[in-house]
Amino acid sequence: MITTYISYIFSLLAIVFALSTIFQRNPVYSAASLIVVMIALAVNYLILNAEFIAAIQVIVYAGAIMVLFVFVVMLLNIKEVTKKSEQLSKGRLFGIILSVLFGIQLIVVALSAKTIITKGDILKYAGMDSTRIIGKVLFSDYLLPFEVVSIVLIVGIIGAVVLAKSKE
Amino acid sequence: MDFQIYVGIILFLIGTLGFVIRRNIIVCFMCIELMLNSVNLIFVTYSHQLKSAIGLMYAFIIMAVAAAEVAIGLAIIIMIHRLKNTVDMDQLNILKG
Amino acid sequence: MEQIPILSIVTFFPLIGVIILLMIDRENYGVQKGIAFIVTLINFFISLYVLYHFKEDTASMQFVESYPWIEKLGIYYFVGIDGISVLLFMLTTFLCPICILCSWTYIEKHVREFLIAMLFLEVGMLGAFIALDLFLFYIFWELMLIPMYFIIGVWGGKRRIYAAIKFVLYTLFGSVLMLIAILVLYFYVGSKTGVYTFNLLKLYETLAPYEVQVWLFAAFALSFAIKVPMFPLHTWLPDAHVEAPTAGSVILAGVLLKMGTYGFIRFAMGLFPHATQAATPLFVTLSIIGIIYGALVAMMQPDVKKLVAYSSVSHLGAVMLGLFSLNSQGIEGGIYQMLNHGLSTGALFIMIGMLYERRHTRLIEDFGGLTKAVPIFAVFFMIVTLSSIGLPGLNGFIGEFLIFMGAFKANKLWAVFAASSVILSAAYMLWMFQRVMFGPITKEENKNIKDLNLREISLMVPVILLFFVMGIFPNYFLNKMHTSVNSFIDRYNKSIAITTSQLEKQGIIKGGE
Amino acid sequence: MTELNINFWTIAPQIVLTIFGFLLMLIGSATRSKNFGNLHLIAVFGFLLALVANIYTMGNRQLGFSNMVMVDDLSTYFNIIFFISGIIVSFVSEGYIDGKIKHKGEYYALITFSVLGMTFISSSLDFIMLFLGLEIMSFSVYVLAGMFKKDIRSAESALKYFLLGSFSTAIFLLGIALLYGAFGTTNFAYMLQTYTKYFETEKSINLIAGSSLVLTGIIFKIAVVPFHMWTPDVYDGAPTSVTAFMATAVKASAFLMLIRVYLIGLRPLVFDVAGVIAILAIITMTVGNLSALPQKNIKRMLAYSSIAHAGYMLVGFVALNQISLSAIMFYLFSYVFMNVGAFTICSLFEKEGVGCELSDLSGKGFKHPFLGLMTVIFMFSMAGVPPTAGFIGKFYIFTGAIQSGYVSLAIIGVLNSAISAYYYLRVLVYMFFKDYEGGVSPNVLYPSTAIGLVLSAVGVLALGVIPGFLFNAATQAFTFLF
Amino acid sequence: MFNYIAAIPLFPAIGALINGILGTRFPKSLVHIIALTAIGSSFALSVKAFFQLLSLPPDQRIIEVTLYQWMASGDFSIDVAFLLDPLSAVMLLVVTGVGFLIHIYSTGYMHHDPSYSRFFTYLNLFVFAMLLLVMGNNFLMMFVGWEGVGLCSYLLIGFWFDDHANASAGKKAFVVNRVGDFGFILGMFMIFIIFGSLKYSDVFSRAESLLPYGGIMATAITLLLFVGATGKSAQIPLYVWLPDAMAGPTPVSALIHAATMVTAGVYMIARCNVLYSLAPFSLGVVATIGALTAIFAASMGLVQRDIKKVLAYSTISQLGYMFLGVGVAAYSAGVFHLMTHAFFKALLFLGAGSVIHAMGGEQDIMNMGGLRKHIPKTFLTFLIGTLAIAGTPGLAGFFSKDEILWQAFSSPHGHPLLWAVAAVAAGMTSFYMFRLTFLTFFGKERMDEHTKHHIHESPNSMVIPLMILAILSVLGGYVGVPEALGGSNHFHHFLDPIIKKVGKAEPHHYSHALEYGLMLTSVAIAVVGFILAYTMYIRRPDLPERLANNFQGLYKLLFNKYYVDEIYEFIFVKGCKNLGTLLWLKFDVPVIDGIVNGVGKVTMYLGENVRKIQTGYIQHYIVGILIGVVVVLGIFIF
Repeated sequence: MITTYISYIFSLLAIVFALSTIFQRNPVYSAASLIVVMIALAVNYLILNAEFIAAIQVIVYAGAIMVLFVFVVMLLNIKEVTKKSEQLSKGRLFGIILSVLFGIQLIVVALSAKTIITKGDILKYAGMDSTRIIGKVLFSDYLLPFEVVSIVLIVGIIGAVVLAKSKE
Repeated sequence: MDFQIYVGIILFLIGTLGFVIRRNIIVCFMCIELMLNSVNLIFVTYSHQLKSAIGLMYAFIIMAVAAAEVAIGLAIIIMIHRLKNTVDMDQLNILKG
Repeated sequence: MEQIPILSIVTFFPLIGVIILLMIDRENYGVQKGIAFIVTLINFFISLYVLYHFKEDTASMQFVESYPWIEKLGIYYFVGIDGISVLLFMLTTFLCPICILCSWTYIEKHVREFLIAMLFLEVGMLGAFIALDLFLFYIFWELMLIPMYFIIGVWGGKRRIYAAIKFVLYTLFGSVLMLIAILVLYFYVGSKTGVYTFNLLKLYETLAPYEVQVWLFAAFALSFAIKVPMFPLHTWLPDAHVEAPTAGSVILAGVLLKMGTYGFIRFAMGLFPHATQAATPLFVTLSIIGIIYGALVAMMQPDVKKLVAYSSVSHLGAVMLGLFSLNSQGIEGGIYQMLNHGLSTGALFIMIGMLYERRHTRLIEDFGGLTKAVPIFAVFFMIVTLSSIGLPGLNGFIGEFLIFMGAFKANKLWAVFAASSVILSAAYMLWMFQRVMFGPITKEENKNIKDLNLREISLMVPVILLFFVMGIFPNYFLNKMHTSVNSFIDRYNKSIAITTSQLEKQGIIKGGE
Repeated sequence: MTELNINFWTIAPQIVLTIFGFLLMLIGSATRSKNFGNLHLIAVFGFLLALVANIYTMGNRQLGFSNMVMVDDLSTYFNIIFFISGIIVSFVSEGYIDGKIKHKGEYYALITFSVLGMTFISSSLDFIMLFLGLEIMSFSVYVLAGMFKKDIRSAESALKYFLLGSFSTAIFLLGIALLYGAFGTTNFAYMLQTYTKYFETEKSINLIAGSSLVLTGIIFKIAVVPFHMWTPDVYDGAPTSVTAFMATAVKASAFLMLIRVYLIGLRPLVFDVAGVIAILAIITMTVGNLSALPQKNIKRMLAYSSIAHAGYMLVGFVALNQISLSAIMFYLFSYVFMNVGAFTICSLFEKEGVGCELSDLSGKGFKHPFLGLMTVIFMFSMAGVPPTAGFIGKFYIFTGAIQSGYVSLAIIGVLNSAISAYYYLRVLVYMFFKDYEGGVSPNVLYPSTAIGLVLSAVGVLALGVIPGFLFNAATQAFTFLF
Repeated sequence: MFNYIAAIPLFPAIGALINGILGTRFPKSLVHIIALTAIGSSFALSVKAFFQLLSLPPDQRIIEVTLYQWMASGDFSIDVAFLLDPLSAVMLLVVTGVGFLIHIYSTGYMHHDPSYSRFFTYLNLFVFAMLLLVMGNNFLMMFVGWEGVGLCSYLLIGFWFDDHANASAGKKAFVVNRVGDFGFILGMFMIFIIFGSLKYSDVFSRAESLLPYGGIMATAITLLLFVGATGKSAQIPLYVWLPDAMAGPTPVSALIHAATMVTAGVYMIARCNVLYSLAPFSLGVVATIGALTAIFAASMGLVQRDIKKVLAYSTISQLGYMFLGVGVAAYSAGVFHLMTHAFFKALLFLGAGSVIHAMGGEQDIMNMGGLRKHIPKTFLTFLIGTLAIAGTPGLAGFFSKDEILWQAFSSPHGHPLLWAVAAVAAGMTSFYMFRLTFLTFFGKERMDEHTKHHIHESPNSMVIPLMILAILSVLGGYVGVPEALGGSNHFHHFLDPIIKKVGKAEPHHYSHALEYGLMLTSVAIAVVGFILAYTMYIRRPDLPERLANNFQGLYKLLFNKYYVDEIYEFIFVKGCKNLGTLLWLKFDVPVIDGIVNGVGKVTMYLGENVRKIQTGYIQHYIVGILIGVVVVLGIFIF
């Protein structure tokens, strides 16, 4: 039961900091809030028996990716722009309404969704913990995606190099 | 049904909302990360619920992809900043009409 | 017996000219023109083979060629010719060398490109007349647009761009709907018979029910009516004619407009007899309005070319009236009038072009008393004018007479209204002629314009001769049509009988009254 | 499933492309200072090899990598589209990017990787592969769009594409997540089985919501209205050769996704989807055409027109019969030729940083007859006038639509195509009808660009005159559905 | 086998062809040799044909020559074929005979004209067309000739096209004729619908069985054909072109607008006598129109000042007589008058031409006077013509006119009122013809000195035809001396075979005494006319002016031809032009083309607005995507 409460707490934390992310004036604070969200999610992953995911969530996401964000924010020395134009705020208002509508739809979906299948393939790996399972699956059924991810990363690297390189 | 699904959806919604209201490109980009995270949460939750490993695979791969995405995205932002000295989205409307 | 694919040879022969032209030095205009002329002339002579070997006693398609093209959809390269199309086919091959001759000096820039466009145009036009596969027909039908678009747009007058775009878009709007109708018919017939085909002759055999026919007919008719052009879809024509260079106008009036009327008889009316019957009042009304309206508007035009353009509206209205009379006089008269209009209006445009080359104006008020300065021109112009107003002994009369007779047979009132065009056409043409050619020479520039040179005379003479031949010995031409037209009418009547009985069965029409 | 089911033949073209991608990067960086001018040939060679490999795998349906990939006629034919697009784009790129982009090796590598991503999409039998292929392709194109680093338009284009693309990817992923929740799997084959097992009577809302979110992700790539708004800006700002690539190969892959997802994985839902797409198709082609009408910038005009073309192709999807689906494939094929050609023409007349205005073309048609002729061919093909591939493509599409009884859709389609004729022909108006006023002469026509143009033109005309073989092949590819 | 009859029209055609193509290169003598040979041969052959016909028994006097099938379509077919029967033989003789004389005359009259060859081309062409008209064996051939003569008339009226007035007159003639042709062609169609053929023999032989007497079809056919006749023969309401047609060279006026072409309508009605006899109502219309035209035109002729105009109105008036004749079913009387009229009216016109020639182109009779001393031969022949037309007993005009008057009175279709109108018209004729003669040849010489100095008698080539015609005008009547005057009326008997007696109306039987009485009355009226003219123009030359002043309104009305031209101009010409302008500028351009262009503009406008959505702001695009997502999702889940 305690896990449930922890889960609640961290979920709430995630939501609060998510809101903080989008409402912070300073991008650095936003980034920091996002890190909190990610860590809170990592806790949830733990509770959902996904230890490995929780780990890389912290390492890759909260660690590497967000650091990159903060680094760029600092590098560019970005300050929040305050100027506002009338036309845009109308557009934004419309956008807000729409995203709320979208959210309502999603929540309706989630509320009325019924999970029919309860016996997934995980049963094949009965007794293993999730990390092992991930390892098993990743190098059997998900071998090709796993390899292909490397190409995604290569493309990312090329992109970063090509675009961000300032002097030829 | 695990409640984390709702959390995921709310986070996704917040990401969307953030993208809509913020003009700072980097913050918007963060919102996208937030959305990806929320999707990850949903995947993991479903994986837990369905006793299926596939959700975990997705979470894993999405993270990798997100990393690449961040690399490219930040590079583009740097490029923009270098050319325009701003990260305000509203300043970027040369292309229109 | 394996016969030579003469129709394809004639149709695609101009492409040889295109290839030769592409290999020639860009600046060598004389040789280019010569080649184009010779190619089209040879093509005309080759096409005489078709005329010579054409059998008058059969209504079936002749010189048929059929090769699978897109078998999956039942599309064939299927061509053939019958009494309805053979003369139009010949008209095309006849007019093309003349057009090239008449643009000998008119076209000053991009000569080679112009000639290539003309040759392509010939391919498109010939193809459209021989195509018996709906898809193939549509291809050629659209194919004609491209060179014509360029001919108007590149070598045209001041408002050429507007005119060219208007021409293409207007035509395109009509034809795309026809494409849909073709497809609907294709699937309808396919689902009925199990044979999916675009073969016109096969499609003739299966009649769609009345409700389907009406829509399909509407789509076909819209497309063709724009091309004809029927009132009130005619406004592209004056613009296109006025702006097009002489050869363009000649081809436009001579052949392209005939595509519309030809399309009506071959496709719209042939495929959808019952809808034709139902639509007859509408089309006849529009034709008659067109006849009178075109004439009245033509009368007041300040620009000779525009005048002739509106007169085309009037003439083509008569053709349509003939076709919709749906008796042999009307239809044969209609076809005959297509030829006449092609020749006489074509000749009018040629002559106006000659004037334009000399004076760089087409406004009637800029002329006057030209007969004194250019007597030979005057004679030709007079004959052409007379042919256009349907003087007996010249070609125009035969067509008009048969049309009015056919119309009279169908409904007396139609003929009464339509025949009023004999008065109006005389009025506007002769008035124009008077203002251009008669009276004192008021403008200094008109005094010294040159009379026709040998080239111009030699290009007019065959046309003029043909006027007389067609006026005095029309039977030679009419004989070629009889069997086909009669079989068309037979089929039409039979189909009407069939569909009527079907409808009676369904209780849509009450029979026995 | 303990035994690994690995079938390397199923990813043979991908392997070739990966190798060539790296090779291009290596050679590119090695020769950067020497301004090596034949990288595009290497790329072309790579694509040709991949094409050979692809054709080699043609034939029976093959599964590989634990049902992650499936190679069938559909995928191989679509791969051919991608490769041809890659080849022609590579040909025409060299002249365009020469001197403007230093990272030529990366440029070609990215195109290669992008095509690689597409090939993964085409042979994917699992959402994960689809997603990865999509991301490889998208990331490459994001970068390619921003390759003109000095050009703010290029940068803006890249940013817009990137942000909006990522946003839609997120939605796409959410959709996959929901589907996963419904099915417990993301493999198309298993999804079908599960569906017949559980959802035949009552569709789960997860399933429906997931499929619609996936749909939005896909039609974002297709640029369906209202998801189209990135298209004109991105196409306009990106380097023109990249735009050509985006408008053809990327669009083709998006259609492929649509077909793959909704005709295999979510097949039972396809009729619902088609109903929605019918409406979207109408809006898409109309908005695309209407917006293209007043454009003065050719590139932008072509961008809008590509939206309209997507609308026509969607009609083919709506009709959902063998003819109409084959028609989509045929259309995409012909679209590769004519659109790459058109964008290349545009690139040749482009002024740096401004793009290609209609007025720049005044009288150029006769001044530069080769380009003029090419423009004529491409524009008429785009407008759908015979005897070009564009016409045949539209013909097939509408044939299919009518076969399924969507006459009104077909009518709207053809009327739209008539509207579109206006702006296509306006290009010719400027090129041929206006008088030559001097002005900027076109950029140097590299031999490779000329080859690319000729290839495109030949493709357009060949498909226009003898469309049968390709159409037969296309129908062949869809036989599995019927 | 080629029959020589077919050669009759062919000769002029060949003549026209040769002169037309090569005439400008030929010397003038060669030109007229060709033209004269052509028409001369025609004339010779016509005479031969006439005698061949005479040699046959009366009921077999029909020779048909078919050349080839002209056109065929469905159940319609028509041949190019010629018919020689008494009626066409008479017409042949008149056309080729008078035509030949006028050709000769023209060699003198047109000698100085630069367009000499053109003139003869047209003349030959005209004869060709006229011969087709009279020789065709079917309605269509007649129509071909009908239109052909119209064309030649057009060309010849506008012969001196330098002046717009001439060209306009030609155009007017053609267009007005076309109005008539419009009726004619419809009449033909109706005939075809009923008879299935346009051949005379088919139509006339079956007319009685297919058309009920007095039925609507017969009436419609005949009235429609009569519309054609009113155009060609210048009857009310389509007579307006003929006075203007005087713009052409005078020989043309003589040949076309007096002797031959304008009588085509009479010929046509005579030819279709069976049909007309079946339609008594139409006959009534024809007769009434004829009588009205006769008096109406005559009244206009009273005050004209142009020598040719007077003759033109006289022609109209005389044509009215002819129609009156045929309108009371006295077909042979009509044709008889046609023939005699051809002689004396040709004579008068040629005489007038001679006067004009002598006066150097002056046509206003107020500027003439006293010419009899200068050009005596012309004067003499002109006087004979005047006497003939005025109906002086013993001359040609007397017999034919009186026959018509008598028939108008006595025929079953006649009416005393018709007779009275015609008799008054005869008086007017007498008046204005003598007025003309007196003003031209008598009294003071009112021309200026320069003209006077140049007055000379015309060359022989002009005078000889005058003389021949004068002789014919004197003697021509004797072929048809009525029985009442002791003649045997050869002419009527000759024409009898072609005139079928149909209908129920029995002819009244009047005594010869009544006939004499009427004859005397009409002569008396003519004499009154003469005396009036003599009084006014010889004895009291100031009288006309005073009269004109006293009755200014009437005078002006007459002088301006009842303003009919103006009314027509206003209603038809202006009406058409205004309608045309209206349709063009107020309908075609703004409405029809406006809609077309409007569609384009609206589309463009939509495009301009749709593209405004594309603001360039990323967040707007996101909104777009969100709209899409929400809508798609909404559609699916609800």
